[in-house]
Order: sequence, then structure tokens, then C-alpha cells
Amino acid sequence: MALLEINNVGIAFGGLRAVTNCNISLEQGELIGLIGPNGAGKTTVFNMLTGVYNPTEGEIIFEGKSIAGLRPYHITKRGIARTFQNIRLFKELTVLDNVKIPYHIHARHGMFSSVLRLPAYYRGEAEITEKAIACLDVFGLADKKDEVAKNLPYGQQRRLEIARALAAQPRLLLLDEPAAGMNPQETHELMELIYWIRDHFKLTILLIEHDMSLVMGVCERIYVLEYGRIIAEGTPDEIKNDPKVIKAYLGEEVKLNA
Amino acid sequence: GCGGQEPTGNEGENPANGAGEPVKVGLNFELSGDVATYGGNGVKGIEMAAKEINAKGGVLGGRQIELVKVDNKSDAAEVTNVQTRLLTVENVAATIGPATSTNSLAAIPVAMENEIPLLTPSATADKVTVDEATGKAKEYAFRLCFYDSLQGNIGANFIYNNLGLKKAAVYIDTNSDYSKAIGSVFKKDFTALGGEIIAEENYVKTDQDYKATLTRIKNAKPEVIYLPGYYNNVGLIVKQAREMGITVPFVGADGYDSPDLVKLGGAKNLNNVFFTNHYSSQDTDPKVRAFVEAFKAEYGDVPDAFAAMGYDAMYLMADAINRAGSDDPIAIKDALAATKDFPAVTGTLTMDDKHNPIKSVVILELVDGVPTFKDKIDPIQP
Amino acid sequence: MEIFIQQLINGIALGSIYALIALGYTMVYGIIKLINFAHGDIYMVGAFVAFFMISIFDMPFSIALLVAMAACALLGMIIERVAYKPLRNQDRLTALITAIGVSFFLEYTMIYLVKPDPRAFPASFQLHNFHIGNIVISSKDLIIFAISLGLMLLLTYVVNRTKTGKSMRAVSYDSEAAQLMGIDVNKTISATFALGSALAAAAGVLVGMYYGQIEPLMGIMPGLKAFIAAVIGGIGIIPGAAFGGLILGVTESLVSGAGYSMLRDAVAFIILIIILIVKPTGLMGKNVKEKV
Amino acid sequence: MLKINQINVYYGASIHALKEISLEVKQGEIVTMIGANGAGKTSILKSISGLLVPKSGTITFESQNITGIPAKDIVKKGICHVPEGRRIFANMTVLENLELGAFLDSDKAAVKQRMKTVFERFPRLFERKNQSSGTLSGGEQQMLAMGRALMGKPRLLLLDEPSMGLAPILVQEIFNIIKEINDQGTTVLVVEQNAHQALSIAHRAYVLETGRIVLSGTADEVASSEDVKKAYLGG
Amino acid sequence: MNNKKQGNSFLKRNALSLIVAVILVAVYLGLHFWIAGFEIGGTRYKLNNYYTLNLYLMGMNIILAVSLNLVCGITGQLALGHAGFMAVGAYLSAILTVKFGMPFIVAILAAGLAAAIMGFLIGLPTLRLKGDYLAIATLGMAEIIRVLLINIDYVGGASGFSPIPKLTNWTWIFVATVGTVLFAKNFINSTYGRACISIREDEIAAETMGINSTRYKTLAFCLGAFFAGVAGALYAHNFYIIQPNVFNFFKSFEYLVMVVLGGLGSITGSILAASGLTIVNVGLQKVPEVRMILYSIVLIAVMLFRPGGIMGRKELSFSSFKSKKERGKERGTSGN
Ligand SMILES: Nc1ncnc2c1ncn2[C@@H]1O[C@H](COP(=O)(O)OP(=O)(O)OP(=O)(O)O)[C@@H](O)[C@H]1O
Ligand SMILES: Nc1ncnc2c1ncn2[C@@H]1O[C@H](COP(=O)(O)OP(=O)(O)OP(=O)(O)O)[C@@H](O)[C@H]1O
Ligand SMILES: [Mg+2]
Ligand SMILES: [Mg+2]
Repeated sequence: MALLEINNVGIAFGGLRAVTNCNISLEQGELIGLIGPNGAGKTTVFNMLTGVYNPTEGEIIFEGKSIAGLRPYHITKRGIARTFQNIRLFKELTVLDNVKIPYHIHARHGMFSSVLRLPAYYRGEAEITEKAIACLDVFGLADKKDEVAKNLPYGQQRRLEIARALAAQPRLLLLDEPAAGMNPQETHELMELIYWIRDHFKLTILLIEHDMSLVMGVCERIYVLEYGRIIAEGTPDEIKNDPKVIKAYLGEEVKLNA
Repeated sequence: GCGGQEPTGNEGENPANGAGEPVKVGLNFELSGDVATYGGNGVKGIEMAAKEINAKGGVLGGRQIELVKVDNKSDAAEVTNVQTRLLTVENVAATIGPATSTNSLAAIPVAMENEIPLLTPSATADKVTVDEATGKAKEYAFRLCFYDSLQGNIGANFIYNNLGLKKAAVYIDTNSDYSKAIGSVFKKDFTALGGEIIAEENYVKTDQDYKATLTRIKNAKPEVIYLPGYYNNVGLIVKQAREMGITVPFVGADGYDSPDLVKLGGAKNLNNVFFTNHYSSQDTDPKVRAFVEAFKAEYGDVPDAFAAMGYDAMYLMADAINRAGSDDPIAIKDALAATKDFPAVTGTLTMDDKHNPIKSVVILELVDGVPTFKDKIDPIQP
Repeated sequence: MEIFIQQLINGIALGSIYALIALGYTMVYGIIKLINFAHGDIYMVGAFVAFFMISIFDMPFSIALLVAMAACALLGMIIERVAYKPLRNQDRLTALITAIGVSFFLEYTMIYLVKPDPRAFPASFQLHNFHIGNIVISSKDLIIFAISLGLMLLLTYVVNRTKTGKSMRAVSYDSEAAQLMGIDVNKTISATFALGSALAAAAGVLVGMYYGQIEPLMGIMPGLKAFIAAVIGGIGIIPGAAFGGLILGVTESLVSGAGYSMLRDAVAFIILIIILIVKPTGLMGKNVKEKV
Repeated sequence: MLKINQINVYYGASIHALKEISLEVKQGEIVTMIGANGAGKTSILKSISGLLVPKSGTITFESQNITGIPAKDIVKKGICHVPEGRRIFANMTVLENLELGAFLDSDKAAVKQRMKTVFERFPRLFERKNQSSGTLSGGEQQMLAMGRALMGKPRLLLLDEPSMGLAPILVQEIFNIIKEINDQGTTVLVVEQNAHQALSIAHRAYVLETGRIVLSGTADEVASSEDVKKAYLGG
Repeated sequence: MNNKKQGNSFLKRNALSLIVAVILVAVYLGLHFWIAGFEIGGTRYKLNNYYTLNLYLMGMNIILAVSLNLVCGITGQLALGHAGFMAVGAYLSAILTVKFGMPFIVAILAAGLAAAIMGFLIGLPTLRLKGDYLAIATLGMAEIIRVLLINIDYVGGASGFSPIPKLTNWTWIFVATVGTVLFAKNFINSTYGRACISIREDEIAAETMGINSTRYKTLAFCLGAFFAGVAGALYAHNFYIIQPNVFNFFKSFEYLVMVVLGGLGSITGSILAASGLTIVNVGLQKVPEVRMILYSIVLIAVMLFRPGGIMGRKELSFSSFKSKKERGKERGTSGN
């Protein structure tokens, strides 16, 4: 059974049909890319998957259960986490606090013991802190844990966002343009990281990216979206050579370079 | 100072002899907030009176009166706060104020606790001076004005007997205890006399547009409208009523007493308007004229009832201090309780056993903007 | 039915005044996202300026109205310069608290200067009453409605058609980017305050004329009501403010007319809350989903 | 045309973002600045367009000293800045945004003509001309930001990461457009992460690191530097 | 994270709590005797009633400011109806003690609970509103409560509910104030507090991190209301009379002013501002005519010169007094 199935999903904003008849299916453990021209509706697909928008038609099945129309926090609890195209960190909080927040849903101590500072609180907090630091460590951010998030350089903010998403302990991770604003060297490091995360956390990853070196480099399968419709699906090689995709998205030169 | 027991303990061993030592009187008034007018004008009257008294040699054979003025923001907590300040930090011998009933109710427990008398010039609610539970007077609380029951009662009498009208509409400010209290006594007494209340409407003092409710009153077709309220509302209400073609008489209470009433309502509109009052600023009584002229000279304004009652309150307080023979609060309290035939601007008054002054009530009629004496109704002992 | 129409007429006159004040609220809010709590007090100052112009200098009503509008335009600009401009990049609550401070300052400085007593606003018109059946429409109702409507149309023109208006809208969305278009942000914000304050002053003068009475705290309640009106219409949206003002005025009038005047303010708020619950951005507010 | 002489820029009291930066853009050139995140590229552009005021040093444009002049007056001199993150007027329509680009121009016919050329260059904008621009996708917004700047008829165009978040086909297009604009006589100073593309169209380039210029030269010289190759060109 | 280090910090933490506890008890006892009055060597020492009253007022203001900070500063929801919750607490507690003769403690708890329930009822529909829309809706709710109270004759209508026995004393004030502050501090430094803070920072991001924003906004709102209700009960039983008009929107502003002046999100800031403004009020009583003018100037001046409030988002704590180097390591966690 597929981990995630998007069946005939569509959404309209006012008169504008941003996504129509979209069908995507992910198997457990896959690393899938979602590409397409600007405004094709990629981010909108993510928004529908995470409950930020409610699809106006179609169904979304995650691990056998429908999640369309649920509130975002609910979907996160079901096991989907994401990053944002325009970074949305908790800017005024420390790096550590940013990563601690998602652990809240897994905390076992109640408000009562928190406020009364019962032993359960200390145990729970210590456990959360430990996990959070371990998570930051993976991203090389552990030594920045007391830095305020907005003061981090851009690249580190991107990584922190991924770390925060992982802290929600998802089974499906959605990354929206993780390499945007990174230089080639940083992009390369990111690529390694994505592989490592997938293997280490046994995750399924769906990512949106315009940097073809990254997409073609890490993705096992790629979906191409144009004007809200899936126009192609296949392995990187198939996609690279698909004339429709070249015409709509890649352009001739990229094909040559890639 | 420590504790409230001996507030004068720190000031010289023999207070009566300290000719140079001023006698402190505290003023707890509404100087900000939405009833700042009442407090502000009351204080004007008091300050003028104190100045006159001091010019004439003060009290207790040569001691000056020193006023300590505080603003209570018309907020119960602040009333209590500043009253405590007056009584325990400033160590005053007695206090005057607040101007409104609600605020007085907050200040009086502090006065009782510290055993220092409080005289309010203008709080009219019955329960200000009377403990509702026991029906007895509150020992340290006094007032200078007459109380609500009296005005409502006299208003009802006047309409039923003197004007001979039987169908009344009542129009009340729901935000003012003054208006509500007078109104409810009026309703009770007017019905008891055999009259009929055919419409009852409400406004709040911040309103400026009364047409909606006046339209309803108009449709009930009353013979008279009983409107206990303050001049700033009354002026607008009567004006708007006349503009809408309501010609029946309006009857009200001492809140009408202000030269601004005519400015706000227009002289022509205010014909056929009657109200119960302590005094009239157009009164020809020399005592009243002297006060009005002196006030005009001092402030450039014609005094309203609050100013007049403030002025009287200060004189009454000075008189009580003189009669007490010392600035001992307990002696002053006893002197206040024993007040008899004190000649005030607002009428000769005698304090009854509920600490309410007994004084005559006049009914004034506005004739082309001039309050004209219509009737004088003797006080009815409750 | 006649009563209903009478109440409706009363409500429209009242609503026009709310609308005029609400417009200033909405404009200032639109451009710097500040709830300018001092706005109601500018309305009060406007009424006093006209009062003194008429009673001391014997000016005709129309001139006094213009002088009051000009004076308040200036006052609005000064307030912005001194109290709000330094806080433009701060948390919005900071500016809100300053606005409350400015509001107190205007109220109590006026109380200090002119005393708290209400004053009679000089009658400036020969009053005519027009009778239609049992319904009375006074010339004042007509004047207040006409002047309000005229000013609102003028404002709509200024905002939508003139360069100043366009720069106001640009600054309200992104002032830094507006600078890159060559727009003078400071001038634009000043102009907004001037315009909004002038409208408030006009409302104050009209109220003085209509009800014949003014006092230093007269701005508090209408200020709050106008703010509600602005929110009902969708704050930041100019026709919304006018519409909200009318709705509020008419509702209040009808509630009083039905005999519940003591609950009138509560009803105003209940309507506000119901509208917000049904349509969280006000009646004319666009329900845009935040793009993520 | 543009000369920056040893400017220092601070954020607050402590953050020293630009240290003794000097650079030059000649009439008719495309100059690119590359550098890692936070190197100070945006800060340089903001200093030129008047959004930041340098603590010391001078900026001259066409031999006029423009240091410290407010942004609105710098636009008048013919410098248009397409800011990082696009900064379009989100609640206005596409059309209104473009109109604002020509805010200072009172010649209506000329504005209309320019609007037409912009729509020809970006047909997607024409399709959405009445859409509220906040709901455009990232790429669409970038096109709008460029279009809006072109409406101001700039002699010097400052572009801050114009290709950020764009599809490959569009990246290419954007660079083509930049080249075209330049061919038609507009001088361009462009900041880019996409060093490969930027260097391919630029005449000269500067490399920034932590607030300092560490390398400068013709585009080819810079592109062939080993360090640059490693850090910015992916090997 | 080795065990040794953990054990070490555990000790440290307890030592600190112990010091704080000892200081608190000392303050309590010291003031307790001073207020009641005591004699040493023939001289009688007693805190003047006036200062006692203002001390109580300070305590109530602290409770109100800190509780409002939970909503405005921590959760980032602009609420302008705090006085409404205070009114609910004040009236309910007064009814319970005056009309039903209940003990004060029952009245206080009932006041808090009633206000919290009110908060829940008001919060559920309105909290999905954002920013200024929420502000005006909460302001409206409080005004509705006030207007209703004016029209209920059972509690005295506009003229107010009196007489109310004076039951508030130093012990109640102390317990309630310290309790509120400790609660707020512990709440903020827990996963619940962080959930609220994340909503303040970015509601959408918080939701996608699994935080049910409605739930935590409502929670913060109810907690804020609870303590406002408690403060209302203390207020009612200290001033003999309560009137609906006292709980108008200016009262709500007053507490908002304290929160913003102290620094949004800073508990110590709220405490400082609440105490400071109580003292400013005492000082200004000497100049009745211009007190409100001066108050407004103070307000504007503080905001202009310290726009982030006295404390900004930081907290004053023992670590603030440690050397700079040490502090550098600890800085950051929002609630330290
Ligand atoms: N909240 C919204 N309201 C109206 N239109 C929207 C909204 N969100 C997205 N759209 C529209 O939906 C379309 C798809 O947008 P989306 O952000 O999903 O594009 P994308 O594929 O992520 O593009 P990019 O690569 O540029 O980020 C765009 O045309 C956009 O204008
Ligand atoms: N508003 C600000 N306040 C404080 N520091 C700032 C601010 N803006 C930028 N900085 C700092 O100034 C330095 C230079 O920033 P700048 O934005 O110019 O870099 P950049 O090269 O454009 O980076 P990017 O590639 O991320 O756009 C950075 O260290 C940054 O953190
Ligand atoms: Mg996208
Ligand atoms: Mg940059």
C-alpha cells in the first residue's frame, strides 16, 4: 500500500484554479521530487497536504486514512512535517527552543506537573532537551543552540527549519525549495544531508526544488506540475528527456548542461 | 503617623492653643473622569469659601484653614486610596467630598474606620448617610444636599396636586444613581397619589441623540414628562423634544440648576419646565446675590448647584469646627450632627438624626430662560 | 411604520457622524496599522476650535468649519511627527500605548485649559422642520448628511485617483518599496493624518452644530463607536468605514426606538462580534487566505 | 557612472556589515556581485539606493555625490532597485504595481507605451494583470518586481538576486532579459547566488566575503579563479 | 549530557529555589508584622494604612498585569477586555460573601473559575480573529459585561454593589500575587508555555509543528481570565463598593499599559511596571489638576525612549547579575 495517495485533488482561489486533478502516489522510503514552472501549484500541493489549505475536491490518503480537510496540527500528529518556501522560523526564539517546540506533542508530562514543577516535569524537560540537542547535532547546529534564530545566516536558517521539521518525528517529510539561496557548495552539502536523513530516520521525502543539480541528483522519481496539472512523471532520466518538460520547464540549455 | 487612632497626636500637644497651626481639611473630589464637572465645580465653591473664611481670620480664633485636595478619578479604588491618604498621611481634621453618591459610598467606610467626619456636598442617594442594615445614621457621614427620596416625593406632589396632571412619562439616566433613585421614588409616590406612569424610557449621560426614545415618549402621549437628570443632558433633551413637537411640561430636580441649561436648550424651548431646587442663582435673597457676585468675580462664571453646595459645605464645616472648639475629629463630628438653623446659601438647614439636612425645597419654573420662583414646599419628615 | 422611518432618519444622521470619524480611523490604520486612539479627541478639539471661532471671532459657520478642519489637520500632523513617527519600526503595541497616552493628553489638557463643563455651541442656523405626515426631518439632518456625503466622496476621489492617494496605498503595503518608487513616505503619512484629522474635525463641528453642546470628553464614546464602525466595515477599507458608520448609527437608533436604550451600547458590540464571527475581516474586508 | 569609495555600513551600533567597500560601475556595463549569504551584497545595493546610510565613505553617481540622499530622491536620478524578496505591493493588483513603478513620470502616453513593452516581455503578468499581486507565485512576483523597475526608466538598474526561486527556464529568461535591457542602454548591477549564470552575462564581477571585497576583475578572470570555482560554481 | 553534570545542575537549581523561598517568607513575615503593628522598646511601629492600601493595590496590579501578559505578551493575542474578567470575579465573589455568606477562599476560587469559564466562552468564538479584530471583539465583550451589570438591579445596577466586607488582607494579597507570578513563570518555561510562544512567533508554522493554536490560545486566555477574576475578588473585598463603570475599557487599557511598559512577554517587566505605575499614581496624587496630563506624558515618554518596554522580552533574574561571560552562555531561552 502506498504511504501517501493524492487522488484527483484540486483547489481554486476565487476564480483561479491553482491545482486541478492532481494525482501523486508515494511509497514508503521513496525520495521524490516535485518540479514545475513558477506558479504551477507546487507549494499549493504542500499546503493542501499539510492542512494549511483545504482542497476543494479530491482525496488525500495518508497511511490508509483520509487527511484532507484536517487542521495542520492534526496532520503533523499523523506524521507529516514540512519546511516553508519563505522560511518561517520562530524568529525571536533560540535555536534550541525552535527545535523543542515540536516535541510538545510527544511530551508525557501534563500542565499540572509543569506548573507545580513536579519531578515528571524535570524528567520530561531533560528528555526533550536531550532529543532536541541530538537533532541539532545532526545539522551541525548544536553549538549555535543559544543563538536567536533570526541572527543565523540564511543557510543555517534553512537547515534549522529542516531540523525543526524532523523534531516533529514525521514519517513523511516535505521540503519546499531547501536549496534556495544556497551556493553550489552548500547545495552539495545539503544533498548529502538529505540522503543521510532519509536513511537514518527511515523517512519518505517529497521535495520541491528549482536547482536541477539537486533534483536530478537525489530524487528517485520526479513529478512535473504545470498550470496545476501533472504533466509528467518518471525517473530523472525520463524527465530530463521529456519534450513536454523541456518545453515547459527545463529549457534546452539545462538539458545540455545536466 | 502611625495608625488611625490618634491622627492629631503628632501636631502639638494642645491643638486649641496653636493659633499659628492651620486646620487641615481634606477634599476628596472627582477632578478627572466623566464626572469631573461635578467635582471641579464643588471644589471651586469650597476654595472660595475657604479663602473668605481665612481672610476673615480663619477658625478657632485665628487658625487658618488649609485645604488638601486630591483627585479620586471617580473610581472606587482610587476614592478609597486618596481618602486613606487624607486621613492617615495628611492627617486632616475632616474631609469634604466626594461629589457623587457612589464615590461617597466608597469613601465613607474609610472615614468610619479612621473616625474622621466626612461631609459630602452633593451625594443625594439615601444610603449614603444611612446604614441600610440597621437603618441608623452612619456616625461619621454627613451631607449638605437633600436626599433623593425628598425630591422625588416633592416632584410627584407638585405634578399631581399643583399642576393637576395625572399621566406622566418618566425618562431616566440609567447610568446615574441620582437619576435612578429620584425616578424610582417619583414613580412610587406618584402612583400612590393616584397618578399613572404611562411610559418609562432610559438614556445614558454620554448620549447626545435622544430622538429615538423621545419618539417613543411622544407616541405614548403623556401629560407631563418627569426627567430627573443633569442640566447638560436636560438641555439637549428638552431642545430635541421641542423640535420634535413635544410641548408638554418637563419636571425635574436640582440637576437642572445651571446657567448652561438655558444656553444648551434655548430659552424658548425651556418654557413649561419646572424643577425642585435648593436655591436659585437668580434668587434676590442678598445672601445668594452676594455669593453669586463673589463667585463671578473670582472665576468669571455663574456658579451652579455643585459650586453653591461646595461653598456651603465649607462654611458648615468651619462652623462645626468653631462649635467643636477644637480640630478634634470626634468633636467636629458631634458638632456637625448638632447643626441647627445654619444659614446657608442653599437654604437654612438643620441636621436630622439620619445626618440629612432639613431645608426647604423650592420649585422653580423657567420663564423665557429665567428660573422663577413657583412654589415653596416645606420639608416632609420621612 | 412612521416611527420606524423616523428612527431610520435619526439613525442616518447619527451614522453619518460615525462614518466621518471612522474614515479617519480607517485611513490611519490602513497606512501605518495603528489604532489611533487619539482620533476621537481630535474630533473634540475640532469642535472646540469652531466653538471659539464662532463665539469669539464671530465667524460664519462654514468658515469656522474650514478653520477647524485646517487646525486639526495640523494637529494631526504634529501628533504623528512627535509621538508616532519615532515608533514606526517598533512593535505596533508600543504605538498603541502612545496613542492612548496622546488621547489622555489631549483630553486632560483641554480639561485643564477650558474646564470640564459642557458648553453650548452657538446656534448657527435658522432651523426648518420639514413634515411628511408625522415624520419630521430637520434642516440639520439634511446638512449633516450632505456635508458628510460630500466629504466622503471627496476622500474617495483623493485616495483612488490622485497621486497622493496612490502613494498612500503603496506606503500602506510596503513603505520601503514605496521609497524605491520615488514616493516620499513621511510626506505621505503626514498627508494621511492631515486628511483623517480634518474629517474628524468636520465631524466634531457638525456634532456641535447638531446637538448644540460640546465638552472635553465628548470624543471618547464616538471615537470608540467610530472604531467599531471601521471594524464592522473592514478596517483599512474606506467605503467600509462609511458603511459601518451608517449601520451602527441606524442600529443604535432602532434599538433605542424599540425601547432598549439602556442596552444600546451592548447591542452595538453584539452586532460587531456577530459580524466578526461570521466574517472575520469585516463586511467589506476581503477574505484573503494568507499565502504560505 | 557609479563610484563607491570606502564605505562602512553598520546595523545598529555593533554589526559592521560593510567594511571599506569600494567599487565602480561604468556606463553600459553589467557588473555582478557574488558572495555567500550574509556577505553584504544586499547592504551594498541598499546603500546605493538610499535605504541605508553609510557611516563613512562616499557614493557618487554620474559625478554627483549621492551619499545619504533619501531613497525617493535617488530614484529621480535614474537608479531603480529591485529589492531582495521582490517587495511588490501585495494588496494591489499587478497593474497598479506597474503604475507605481512610473510614479514620478507624469507623461501618461510614455507610461502606457512602457507598460506595453513590459507586458510583451512578461506575458504571464498580462494574464494576471488584475489579480492581487500578493497571491502570485514566487516567480510571477519576481517578474512583476522586474517589470515595475523597468517602468521607472532606469539608467542604472540594481537587481538583488533576480533568479532566486525561479524555474530553470525562467532563470535563463531572466538573464536574457537582463542582457537585453543592458543592450538597450541600461547599466546593470546585479547581485546573484547563481554565479554561473551571472558571470556568463556580466562584464565585470566582484566577490564579497563577510563585508569585504576579496576579489574583483573581468567576469572571465573571476570565473577562472580556483576559489571561486570551488565555492560558487560547484567544483 | 552526562549524569554528573545533570546532578550538579539539579543541586544548583534547588539551592536557588531555596534562596528565593527564604526571601519570600521573610518578606511575607516582615510585612505581616509591620502592617499589623508591633512594639519595640516602647515605640510602636506600624505601616500606615495608606501605604498598606497601596501595597495591596500593587499586588492586585501585578496579578492583573502578569495574567494579561500571558495572553498579550506570551501568546501574542491582543486582548482589550481584561477589566471584564475582573468585573466577573469581583461581582461573583461579592455576591457569594455578601448574599450567601460563603467563606472568602470559596469566593476567590469561584471568582477565578467563573472568569475562566467566561474566558472560555468568549475565547472560543473570538480567538480565531487576528490582531486588531480580536482586540475590538474582546473590548466589546468586556463592555457588554459592563452594560449588563448596569442593568442588573440584584447587584445594585449603576450605583454599585455595596457594602462589601473588607476581607482582603496581606496574606491573601501575598499568596495570590506570588502564586500568580510563580504560575506564570513555570508555565512559560514548560512545553505549554513554548507552545503559546510559538503561536506568537508564527501561528501557521506553529500549527504545522503540531501545536493546536485554538487550544493554546484559549488556554492562555482562560488562565489570564482566571487570575483577573481572582484579582477582581481581592479588589471587591478591599474597597467596600464595586461599580460596573469602574470596569470600563480604560481599566483594561491600564493593564495593557503595564504589560507593554514592562515589556511584552517579560514577567519581571510586568511586575516592575505594575509596581512602578502604582507608585507613580501615589506621587501624582499631590498634583490633582495635572495628574492625568503628567501621567500621559510619562506614558508617551517611556514609549518613545524605551519602545520595547522596560525589560524588552528579557527577564530580570539572578543570572542577570552573573558575569557577562557566564550570561552569554545562558542567554536566549525566552523564559530564563
Ligand atoms: N492564497 C492564495 N490566494 C490566491 N491565489 C493563490 C494563493 N496561493 C497560491 N495562489 C496561486 O496559485 C498558483 C500556484 O501557486 P504556488 O505558490 O503553489 O506556486 P509554486 O508552484 O509553488 O511556484 P514557485 O515555484 O514560484 O514557488 C499561483 O498562480 C498563485 O498565484
Ligand atoms: N536589518 C538588519 N539588522 C541587523 N543586521 C543585519 C540586517 N540586515 C542585514 N544584517 C546583517 O548584515 C550582514 C550583511 O547582510 P546582507 O543582507 O547585506 O547580506 P547578503 O550578502 O545580501 O546575503 P544574502 O545572500 O543572504 O542575501 C549580515 O551579517 C546580516 O546578518
Ligand atoms: Mg512555491
Ligand atoms: Mg541579500
